Amino acid sequence: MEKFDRRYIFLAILLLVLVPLLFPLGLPIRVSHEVQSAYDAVARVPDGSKVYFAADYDPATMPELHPMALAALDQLFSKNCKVIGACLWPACPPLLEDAFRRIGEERYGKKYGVDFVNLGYKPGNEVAIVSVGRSIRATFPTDFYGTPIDSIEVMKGVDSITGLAILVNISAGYPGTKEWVQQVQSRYHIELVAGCTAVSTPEYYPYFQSGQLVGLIGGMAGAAEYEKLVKRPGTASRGMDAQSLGHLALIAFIVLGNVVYFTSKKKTP
Amino acid sequence: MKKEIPLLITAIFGSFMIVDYFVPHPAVSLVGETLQQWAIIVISFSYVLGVANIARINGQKISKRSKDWPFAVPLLIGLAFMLGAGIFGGIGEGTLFNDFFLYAYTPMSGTMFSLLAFFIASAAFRSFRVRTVEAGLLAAAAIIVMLGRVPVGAEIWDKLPAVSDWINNVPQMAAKRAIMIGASLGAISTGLKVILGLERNYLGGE
Amino acid sequence: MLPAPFLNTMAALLTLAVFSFLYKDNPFYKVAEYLFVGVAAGYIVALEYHNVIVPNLWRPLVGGDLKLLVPFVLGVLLFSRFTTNFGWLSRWAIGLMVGTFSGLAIIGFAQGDLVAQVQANMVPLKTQTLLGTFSNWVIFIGLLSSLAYFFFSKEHKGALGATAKLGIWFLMVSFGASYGFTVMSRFSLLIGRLLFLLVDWPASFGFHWLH
Amino acid sequence: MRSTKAIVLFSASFLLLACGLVLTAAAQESAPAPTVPSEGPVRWFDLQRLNIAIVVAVFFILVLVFIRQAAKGASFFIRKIAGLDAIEEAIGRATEMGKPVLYVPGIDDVNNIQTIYSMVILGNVAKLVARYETPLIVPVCRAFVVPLAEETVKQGYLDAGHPEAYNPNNIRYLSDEQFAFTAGVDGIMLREKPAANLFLGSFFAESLVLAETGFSTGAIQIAGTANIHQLPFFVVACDYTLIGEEFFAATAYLSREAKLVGTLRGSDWMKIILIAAIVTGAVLETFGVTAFTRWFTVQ
Repeated sequence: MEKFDRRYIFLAILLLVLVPLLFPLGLPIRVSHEVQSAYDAVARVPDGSKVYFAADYDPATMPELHPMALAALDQLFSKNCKVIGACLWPACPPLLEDAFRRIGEERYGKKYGVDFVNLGYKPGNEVAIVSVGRSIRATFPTDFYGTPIDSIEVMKGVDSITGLAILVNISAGYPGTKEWVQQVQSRYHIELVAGCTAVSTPEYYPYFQSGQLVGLIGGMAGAAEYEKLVKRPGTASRGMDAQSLGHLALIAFIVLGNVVYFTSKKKTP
Repeated sequence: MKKEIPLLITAIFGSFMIVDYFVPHPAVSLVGETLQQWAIIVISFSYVLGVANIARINGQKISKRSKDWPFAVPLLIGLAFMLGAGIFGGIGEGTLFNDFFLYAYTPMSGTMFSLLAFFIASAAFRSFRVRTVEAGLLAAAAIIVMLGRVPVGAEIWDKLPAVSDWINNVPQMAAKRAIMIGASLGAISTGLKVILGLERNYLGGE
Repeated sequence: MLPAPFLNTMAALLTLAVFSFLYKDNPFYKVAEYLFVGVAAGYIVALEYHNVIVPNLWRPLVGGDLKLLVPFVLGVLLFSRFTTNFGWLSRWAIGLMVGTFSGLAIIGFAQGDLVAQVQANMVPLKTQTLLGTFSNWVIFIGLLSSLAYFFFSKEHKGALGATAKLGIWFLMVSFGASYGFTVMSRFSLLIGRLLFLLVDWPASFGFHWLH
Repeated sequence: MRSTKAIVLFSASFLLLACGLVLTAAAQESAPAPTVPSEGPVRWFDLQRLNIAIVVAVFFILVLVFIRQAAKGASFFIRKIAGLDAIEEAIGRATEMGKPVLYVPGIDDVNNIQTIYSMVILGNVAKLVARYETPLIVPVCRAFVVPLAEETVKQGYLDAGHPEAYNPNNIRYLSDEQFAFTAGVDGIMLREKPAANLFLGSFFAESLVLAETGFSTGAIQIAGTANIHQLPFFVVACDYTLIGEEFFAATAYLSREAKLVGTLRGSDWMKIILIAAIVTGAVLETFGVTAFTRWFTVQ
């Protein structure tokens, strides 16, 4: 088994992902229960109300999470919600900035400071989270660009997170959805919709079943389903054909690997 | 002095975080908020310390010409450039700092992890062996969930996404909940031992 | 703001340098790897400066909030680790951080993971629908048998042994699901990078060949 | 004598649980259940969080009592951890074949509790290996962990009575960067062909790469980590895997340290109480009685 050159496998994977990107198969995307609940939870938020958008991800997880952030902001801005965005991951503020520009400004013509604000990054993980729960103003005295909070219109009258309509969290790991559930969701009484990488999705199903999460958007598949609900197919939907072939390849490798293993086991003592 | 004061600080800060949860008194809440603001500042300094450490280790690597020392040069250049561009040039959109974040940091970080798609495939072929009942259950659940989550699964059998959803929401959820309860008992007991000073390795070891 | 074609080409070259590791570990990959560690380190400190040290510490401190001298001094003490004999001074700051996190962990895990999850598993064992009842039984048995597997004060024999065996089977199904989800995550990353090379890079030269 | 004390303890904690039920039910009935902590008269205790306070208090009592008993010399039974037998077996096979043993203590730093617990198992492995002069290679990913690992292995060889067999340059600091470290360990596996690979500690995305290369060299592999998301990759490629809490229990089993044994015992007792609560709640729910379940509501 050792002499087998695994670079053939690498080549196979590259082709299986490349081909559907060039020639899309266009397989239909079906919406799962957890993603539908997320969409419905955001839809229930009264139009024009203020919401907290906790963006906790980084470039490495962009392919899964950035489409989710764009789709969620699309739904929020289509309801004229005022979005207060902040990050607990150091590499996230520029990504949030990009999402606000493409959806807020370019698509819905929203104005910075009036309809949305980017509060930038704070370290402290759980400490920052519970501190935001108690008082957003104390935790973020200025926004990402250094402007004091008091002079930002959308922040007027905003202090504890309890006063906001919903908390949408896009989470790549630690700190993320688990810490928001543990430190803020029930302690400060706010509904929590979570979008996360496929890797961490299985761990959050207990929170979804218990109602601590009112919606769970898992991985690129979740993002593609959400894009379908928001009727804005983006990079997630485009990637799903490649995911289909990728997964089929993985299953084939597992089955083949075992067949080879068990047949060769009989020959060698 | 060397151990007693840090242990006292740990006990005070730790127990206060607990009191702050149970006592809704405004005075307690104010003190709690202050301590949390202080913690955010100290944690921020610990990041700066971590980076200072990276700079020190790689500086020594170059001065002592140890293994792979030439590669420490681009490391220090990258560090100095981003630090200087960020602090003096600002970090918002349109700055040099933001450019190099989006077009140097992002591609390297994203590509580094995308290598895993290749590694997981070769690992699946070369080391995913179903030798026991347990491994068989794992493989079966993996295959069903993999197919159920992607569009092609529904093409193979239209009930597959529903079966995959059921596995995720019921048996898988129950087992993860058991792990979660076990882990929470571990975390709570460790937190208690740290606050009471029974667990001191973070002092000795550091 | 540097011109887009230059920036995108730099990004594409760095992407290819990292991908070259698949063929063989080589100097291009090593340069990209070490450059990445350096850029990430410089990035974090610049961000800490702009998003914490200035707004949360320097501005209020200068504005008269002298309480902030305490975290400032503790933070500076952290750097005593670089000295040979004053390293213990850094333990004060470490004590503060470890204490705060321990306190928050106890509360977070107790109410978010322990009590809430125990309550959520008190499911009625008979519901209107057959599937509902069956699912609730599976949740009920699944949790109890998985917990039995993590029981260490008694030998896994007899009834406890059988329950623990059922528990490990439930755990294996959950690991299988995690394996499947992880595959999706890893492929998403690769798809993201290929989309960059196929679409964004040529687009920066004004060449939009893929819809 | 010990069992009566346990029964007294158990009933005391259940009594606490019961009276908590009455207290909160009374409190909830009288005060309207405010969704937002009401301004009202300044209360010194948030009665809606009494259930959390009681559950945490009960667990604290259990853990502290058992730690004190363990410290006073009470010996508590801990079931045999199959993973530990597998480690001894793997070392035995490595010595037969005269090949080295590879031990990777995770890639995290000393502030992660799993790295500290991994040192306990490493010390034990060093003791086993010392008797047979089988080389023990320990690649390390964090600078701070190097002195810890050196100290642990040296102590292991000393305890086995073979201090001279300890070889310091087998404790190898490879790199701080995740994938550079992984490439380094793969290199050791392919070049020095250890017959037993032990991966015990905090691992992340590199786990599947290590396990794959190790599998291809035909070595016996035993892994253990509390990072749940990495367990699937270890389970499919390794001969035995210590799952989450089992990894912690293994350190308690080996070290017999009062803190670890006491906590383990306290956690087991708490699991009994929680299972009893879940069964009670589920049965009552089946018959439509929701008061007991509502007591556990988190406000």
